[in-house]
Amino acid sequence: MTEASSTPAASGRRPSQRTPSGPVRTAEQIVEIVSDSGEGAQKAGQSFAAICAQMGNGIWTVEIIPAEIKPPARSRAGASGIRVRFGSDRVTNMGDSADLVVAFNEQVLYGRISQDVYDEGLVILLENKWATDRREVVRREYAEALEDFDRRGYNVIGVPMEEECLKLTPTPRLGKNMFVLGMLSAIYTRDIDLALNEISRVFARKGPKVVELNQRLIRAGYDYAKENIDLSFEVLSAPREGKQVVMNGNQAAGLGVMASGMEMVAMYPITPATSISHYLAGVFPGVGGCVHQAEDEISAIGFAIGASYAGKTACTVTSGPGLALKTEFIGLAVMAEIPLVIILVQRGGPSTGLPTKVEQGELMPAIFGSPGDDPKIVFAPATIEECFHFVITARKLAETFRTPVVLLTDANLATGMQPFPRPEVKEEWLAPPIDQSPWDPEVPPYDWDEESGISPRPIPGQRGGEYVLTGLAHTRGGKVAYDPESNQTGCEMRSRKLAALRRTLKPPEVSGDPEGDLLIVGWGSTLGAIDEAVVRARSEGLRVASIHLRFLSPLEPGLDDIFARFTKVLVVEINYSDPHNAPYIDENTRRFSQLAKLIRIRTRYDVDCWSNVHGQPLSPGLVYGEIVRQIGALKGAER
Amino acid sequence: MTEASSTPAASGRRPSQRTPSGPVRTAEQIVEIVSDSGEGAQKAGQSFAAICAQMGNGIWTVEIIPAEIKPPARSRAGASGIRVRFGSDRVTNMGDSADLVVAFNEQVLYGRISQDVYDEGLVILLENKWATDRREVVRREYAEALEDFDRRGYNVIGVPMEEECLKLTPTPRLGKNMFVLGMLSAIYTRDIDLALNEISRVFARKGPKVVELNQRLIRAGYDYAKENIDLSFEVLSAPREGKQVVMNGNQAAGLGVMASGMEMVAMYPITPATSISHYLAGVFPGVGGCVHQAEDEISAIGFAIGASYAGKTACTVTSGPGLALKTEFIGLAVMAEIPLVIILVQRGGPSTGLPTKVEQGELMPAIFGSPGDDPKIVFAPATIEECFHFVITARKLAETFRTPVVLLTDANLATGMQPFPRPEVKEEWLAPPIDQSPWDPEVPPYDWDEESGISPRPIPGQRGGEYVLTGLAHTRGGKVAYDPESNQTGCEMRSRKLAALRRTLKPPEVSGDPEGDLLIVGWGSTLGAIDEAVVRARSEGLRVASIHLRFLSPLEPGLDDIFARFTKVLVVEINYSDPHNAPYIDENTRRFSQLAKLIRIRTRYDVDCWSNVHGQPLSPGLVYGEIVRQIGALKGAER
Amino acid sequence: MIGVESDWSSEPPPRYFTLEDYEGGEARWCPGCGDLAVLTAVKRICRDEQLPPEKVVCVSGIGCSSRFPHYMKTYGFHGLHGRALPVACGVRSRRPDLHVWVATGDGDCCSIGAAHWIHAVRYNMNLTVMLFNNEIYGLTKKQTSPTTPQGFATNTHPLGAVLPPLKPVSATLGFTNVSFVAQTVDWNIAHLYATLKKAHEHKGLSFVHILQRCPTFTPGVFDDLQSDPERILLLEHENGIPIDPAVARLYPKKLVHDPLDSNMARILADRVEELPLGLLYCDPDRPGYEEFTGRGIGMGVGEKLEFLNRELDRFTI
Amino acid sequence: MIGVESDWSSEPPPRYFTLEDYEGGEARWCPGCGDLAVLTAVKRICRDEQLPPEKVVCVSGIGCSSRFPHYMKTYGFHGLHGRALPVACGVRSRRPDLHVWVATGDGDCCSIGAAHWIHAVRYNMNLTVMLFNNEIYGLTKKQTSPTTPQGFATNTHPLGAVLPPLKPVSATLGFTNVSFVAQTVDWNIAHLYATLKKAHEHKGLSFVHILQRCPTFTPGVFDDLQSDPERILLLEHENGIPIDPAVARLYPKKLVHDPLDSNMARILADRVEELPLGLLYCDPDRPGYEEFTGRGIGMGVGEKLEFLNRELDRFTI
Ligand SMILES: Cc1ncc(C[n+]2csc(CCOP(=O)(O)OP(=O)(O)O)c2C)c(N)n1
Ligand SMILES: Cc1ncc(C[n+]2csc(CCOP(=O)(O)OP(=O)(O)O)c2C)c(N)n1
Ligand code: SF4
Ligand code: SF4
Ligand SMILES: [Mg+2]
Ligand SMILES: [Mg+2]
Repeated sequence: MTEASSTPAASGRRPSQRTPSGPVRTAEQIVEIVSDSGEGAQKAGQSFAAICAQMGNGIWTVEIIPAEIKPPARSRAGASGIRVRFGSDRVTNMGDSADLVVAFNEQVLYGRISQDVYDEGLVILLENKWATDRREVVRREYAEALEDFDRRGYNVIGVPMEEECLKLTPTPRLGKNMFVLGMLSAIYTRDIDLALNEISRVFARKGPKVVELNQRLIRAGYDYAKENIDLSFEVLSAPREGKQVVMNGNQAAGLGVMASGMEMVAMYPITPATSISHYLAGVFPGVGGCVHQAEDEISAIGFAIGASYAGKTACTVTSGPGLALKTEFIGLAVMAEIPLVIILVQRGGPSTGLPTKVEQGELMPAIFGSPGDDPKIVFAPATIEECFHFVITARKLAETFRTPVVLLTDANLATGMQPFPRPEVKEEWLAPPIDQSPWDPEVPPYDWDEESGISPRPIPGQRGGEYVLTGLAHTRGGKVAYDPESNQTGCEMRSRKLAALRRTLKPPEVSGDPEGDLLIVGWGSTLGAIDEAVVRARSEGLRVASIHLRFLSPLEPGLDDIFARFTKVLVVEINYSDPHNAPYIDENTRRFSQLAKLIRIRTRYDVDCWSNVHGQPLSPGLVYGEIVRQIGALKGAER
Repeated sequence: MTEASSTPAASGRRPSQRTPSGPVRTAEQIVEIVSDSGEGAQKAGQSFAAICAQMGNGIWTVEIIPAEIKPPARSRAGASGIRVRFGSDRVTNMGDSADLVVAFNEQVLYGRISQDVYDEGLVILLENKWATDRREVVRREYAEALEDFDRRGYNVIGVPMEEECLKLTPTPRLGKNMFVLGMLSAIYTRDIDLALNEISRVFARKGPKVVELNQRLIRAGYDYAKENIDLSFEVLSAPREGKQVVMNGNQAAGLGVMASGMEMVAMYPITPATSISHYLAGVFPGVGGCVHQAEDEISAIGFAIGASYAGKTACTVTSGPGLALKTEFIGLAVMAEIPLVIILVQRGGPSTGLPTKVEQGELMPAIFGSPGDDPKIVFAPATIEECFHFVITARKLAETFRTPVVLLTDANLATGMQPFPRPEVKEEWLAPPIDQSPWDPEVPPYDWDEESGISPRPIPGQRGGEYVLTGLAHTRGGKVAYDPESNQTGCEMRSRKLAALRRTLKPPEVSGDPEGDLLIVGWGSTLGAIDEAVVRARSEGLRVASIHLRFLSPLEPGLDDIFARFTKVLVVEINYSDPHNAPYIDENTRRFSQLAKLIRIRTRYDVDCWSNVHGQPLSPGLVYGEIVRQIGALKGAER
Repeated sequence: MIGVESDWSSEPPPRYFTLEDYEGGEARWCPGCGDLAVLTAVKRICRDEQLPPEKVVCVSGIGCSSRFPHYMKTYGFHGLHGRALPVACGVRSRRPDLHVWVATGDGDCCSIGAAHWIHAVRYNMNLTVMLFNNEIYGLTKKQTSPTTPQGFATNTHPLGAVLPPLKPVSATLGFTNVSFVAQTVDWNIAHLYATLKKAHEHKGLSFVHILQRCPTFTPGVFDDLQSDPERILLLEHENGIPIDPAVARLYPKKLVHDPLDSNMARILADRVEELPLGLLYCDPDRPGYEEFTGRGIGMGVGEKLEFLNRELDRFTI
Repeated sequence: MIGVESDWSSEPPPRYFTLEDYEGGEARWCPGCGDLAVLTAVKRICRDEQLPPEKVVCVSGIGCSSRFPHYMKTYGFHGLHGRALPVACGVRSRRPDLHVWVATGDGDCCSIGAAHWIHAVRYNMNLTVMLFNNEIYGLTKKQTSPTTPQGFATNTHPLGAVLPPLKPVSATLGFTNVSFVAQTVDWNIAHLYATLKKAHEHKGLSFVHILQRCPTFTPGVFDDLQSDPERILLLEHENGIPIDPAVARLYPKKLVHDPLDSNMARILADRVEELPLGLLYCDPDRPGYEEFTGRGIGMGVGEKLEFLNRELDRFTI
């Protein structure tokens, strides 16, 4: 990742220079499309991102999702849309403030402004029909907003989107998004044919008429922008090796499920995990698999456990509240050593919390949620690509270690889109048919290896292997036992599996200075933002580095050694920690963020933490700011 | 507790001296009655303990519970009964090996032998009818056992219990236990009238005929022992101030519920919590309260939360698997700030585990189980007396801090009986009728105090206070809000309550050397065993002390200062930690016990831990052994 | 009807509540969503019955329909998915003075909350339970619900729901101690109002199955019921839902059905050709669990202290 | 009946199974506990049907009755309280070759597991579900179950259970897609055997309600049913449970009942004067969910790889 240090994208405000005779060349751009819900902003943005990716740019998308299904029109809480960050180099996160926003009305912009994602200099392409709306209140709101935007230093360019679309369709509300796609294609000198193709692919099922209309709308937008908007940028692309795919994290996880050879996903709908099953519901039969929507989360994991017990290692997908309900069954799976994959797409908590927003708040409950000792494997992908590959690993770990494996992704990875090298599917990933050959009756059902705690398992249908799985304390022979030694032995054997797995893990790679003032420790979806911030800080001479953990249980080895090389260790994550300066809060009372707790248990290093529960993906700018602040404090500067 | 150091009870093997003309005077005795289940051993033992308490002795009882409802007769797994430890001084735990056992058959003794609770020198009063059983196999088993017991150094005294009882009743199986009570009364020079009274009280409801028969059985046993058994002990009692009550922890908690003014306990049956509700079901109406048995644990806590929301702060009682199911609702109660008392009687885990046995394995899930940040109050009584008083505190804390409060007891406290000063019930404990006076509509439903996070709450019926409670992120005004600041603020306010509470807590008291080599840190039901072990070790010159934590969340203050005064800090608890010497386990991989984790998070002290998952209450002897080993290791002796 | 509840402190001047007194936050359902009609009906009933807003509690789970409490200016409890009923029962357990309305969706009640559904019906506490059946998971965007028509394509079953839909009314009629089961539709406002009013008046748990339109995710599933009056069977009885003349005119098919006839109720509930509208079953004499949970509510402190001391004496040595 | 299952590898010499081949650990129920009779019946059916022990899976929850799997020498899954049915459905989902027996108690099935009960019945997967109804919580020692008779004193209701008992058969008959509901008693071994055998043969979820004696905690609750043959109504039909002549002699009251008649089934189930014994309802043609969950089980690796590559192509830029 260190190459990134030489790219301009990494150094904060992106320099751009207008070539005398053409578009401004720039290393990257952050574009948003924001509308009322149901106006298709997301679709337009996804297509735009796909086109950028096809042209060889790095991309990252973030969906802007309102809480209601159909919030009232022109409401701040109703902002619906998408952010697309694209650049010459690989793009790994949502970036900081946007460069350009296309807005279908002025009110939804306030929804975004309250999230603090816009800065002075922002360009806004704004539907201007509101200026002449027949409702006085609307006209006034619009006028007031324009004044306010001006004060904020935004450059507003009014665009008669609806008026233009009306020339082609009587229902412009449904076509505007394509018009916008056309405009953006023009402004960012995209290949219009790519746009037209993309759209014919997307609407293929709706028939040629629909495709044609949408293509005409794209062209209209394209032409309009060329003629009327004096903005033109070029984001060159770096040459790229091999084939790439582009998808979001939930699609990647869904593909991973299929490629892992699992045949059963049992789930209960819950945002932001559900779209994994939406995706799978359509395609899973293609590999002979099945999505079971259960009556609740408890039943879903029970069903998956039943299938796993019967030899068909299964998967369940959920998020916070669902995890809470699965707690008891997860304990059973640990105790009775049932392989199982749990994909946990974290969302904002506690309780129903912020259902559509991001948080990394399910780490502690995933590891420590079940009563009694419940050692299980917990790991977390940090990129879209890892969302795919880690599922395959999860299945393998689950079966090798005969245990549930929790994969922690989050709302940011779930909906973020990014290109990555097209995976080469391996036949060995697809598990062979389950073993039904006779089992040596002399071998007990829990034939624990003394060193690793690992044991093979009999599968129903295997003659000679008949045993009764139970969640009660049991012996090596699978028999219920209440004596002190049996329970102690069982607990030790299950715990030993984590130590055995840990031995196979490598210490995390240090990204940035091999030693220095500050080490940032992160996990999960924050990888891109942290890396970018570190690169930027280093380019300014700060001695900072980062490590990014994948395995959380067991925790990756080698942390002490790495920590020892830095003056200070700072955990950065998206979950709650007490701020330093609050009333009654001091170093003795401060409640730490979740990874910080884990690390303190393991290393007793005095790690500090910096986190928030804003429900937003981390931006590199925020992390950069904290790096500067922390190193400043270390250097004795103002705190 | 330091006075205990001067009593012989605290110094391990108890000295006893036979006065020339009478019973042997001894500071304490450990007696067990062991039988097949259904033979009434527990009832006899409880009565015996009550009599001892009435005579001014300190007592502690431990129930011996088989896993099956009615295990087969004469089976090792079927051992059912009770241990009674009684002494001149206060008795705080089950002690080490027994002094005398009354056994209804020889097989059940093996159930106890496997738990490692007997030593050489044990006296066994054994039903001897098996010697002449008509089944050859029984006769052989009996003879073999006698030989074996002899090899083990036990002194067996055969007693024709059934034969003697047959003289009085045609169903001796139901009367033997009273005969045993009589024998024990004789051997331990108990006041026979106390026994007769106790039994007439216990059987009062069954009518005078039953009482009379049982009294005759007691007399028969008494007379038999006087004539035939050459054992006579006297356990003098220390003078005691004021009235005392004697009960087990679940009864104490149930009484606490009533005395706290709570009117509703919603529960679902689960061992070992259920007996709280059994007790309450009978008496709760006496204070106008109600036990609601719900259809499951989720519904139980939901019901309690509904009652709490409506102003009647309620309680739910459960154990491990039930806690797992309540996880989601606990998160809601934290998020929406609903006062609620959760009594968690911990049992052996993980999963269904060891349902009737003790473990302190629900600490981490109680604190960290719910997704997102869920600061709640968690504290643990360490004595039967505290089981009573802490419930009253719990209700108060729940309402003051507007939050769920978890009270962690365990299977050891649940069934252990101990005398303590009769509480003086205070009118102020019984909450006043709920406030239904108008609410100032200007005051929002979450009017957080900036310093403490505390806010008053409107209760349905209060005019002007109408608000909608929600588990979604919300503002001070109770309105759903998805913006970054609202969620951050809500989380901070809820977290602040813990810091505010912590300020009111005192550092734990150090029991033993104020500074020295080893500090033991414990919590919950292990208090008595740890204290006794420390006293014994100190009496042998070891520089050891202990602290015993009540508040786990927030953790009690002042730990660093105390730790600094000792060379080593060792957490002792009953839950899982990796043993030091297992394959692949080293200081980097070792998984710590639960309180050790909490302390490492808080203090980063290199605390060691010593724990097991034997499902047994800690014995002072085991703790003592570990103290010796640890201090030996510190002194460079063999490890 | 203006009146003062006996448990409401009668302060002068007597309060008169208008619809506005029950207006909570602006309703945020999709245009055309049937939830709005139910909200309006409940507000009207509160007004017509002059229920003091502070004495009304709306309890819900999670779902589009469960946003209901936010739009009332009364007390409300927007809890967990599937768990409206336990909370509502708990609220009533010691507060017989509160009027409790429960809003629950077909997923909320019949899927994740199904155990509570059975048992709350059996507890028969005084609640008005409104099952908003839009035959889909609305809030999470179109997954199959237990009541989704077989073959209807959803995001989790793109080739169509696999199983025949669960019938909430048929199932409820099989639960022990059921005391009130009615069926109505969001689009007939008069019938909806009359049904909910009757339900509110019923002492015990009144279960009202409301067919609720979701134009966003199940557009058209009720089209034939809306367009063809022959598909509706209007239940009439003196103990049934009072029928507005306009409603009577609208639906030609009518049946006199005695709500005490549970057997006929089940036959009607299973009917596929027509949808029976009205009160299928009502037994006002079923035992209510509040009799049990509410005992001793008013007990005085003195009595409690005395009992506690007696109880402690029992343990005293 | 000796036979080789088509999915069982036919290795020579053919195996013949005796009762001992199904004998698991020594049963640890109380003397006189009705669970033992059911265990014996199931073992006999396995033997008579010559089910290879490795192809049999007994799934249970937690409770006395849920110890069932431990006493069979087959595969077994003694899981969580209330959760036998989800696990059993999962086992069947991709393993149509396994014979799955489910043992569940009245608390396990009708209280904590009630949501799964409704939905498993609707999924109608090929399971034999045995509800052991002893009208009490046995394992945890005498707490009220939903089926405890009203007024019966338990440890949680020392003054007697408060509510009328839930009727498992009546409720089940109201669940959508129910395909087999029978009722029998532990003390009539012939009828018990015949009922479980019929249930095992049924393709789909067969729900067998077994009145089960618990001499320890509910002694006597079935006394009148045991002592007074007039309290039993024996259901007869050519599609019903085959009736042993001895059983026929025992019970004078008989009724010819067509198991396809769901309406009559519900009337019978509600009957209080007599207990209907036999097959109340059976529709062999209800759709089974395994049709859906089992699709593609045998798909080859090549086909899968090809599909995966096609799918990746769709995302390739
Ligand atoms: C424990 C839990 N599981 C899942 C969800 C996600 N969820 C929210 S609402 C809902 C279903 C809503 O459907 P329904 O109950 O029919 O209500 P509707 O939206 O249709 O009114 C689901 C699955 C959740 N919030 N909590
Ligand atoms: C989640 C959970 N809650 C409660 C329990 C305790 N528990 C075990 S069995 C049981 C009830 C048993 O009654 P039933 O299902 O009727 O079976 P029976 O023992 O009567 O055969 C209960 C409440 C548990 N093991 N797990
Ligand atoms: S999605 Fe359906 S149920 Fe939800 S608000 Fe919109 S129309 Fe109503
Ligand atoms: S308690 Fe009852 S159900 Fe349980 S084993 Fe004993 S007799 Fe059987
Ligand atoms: Mg719905
Ligand atoms: Mg039972």
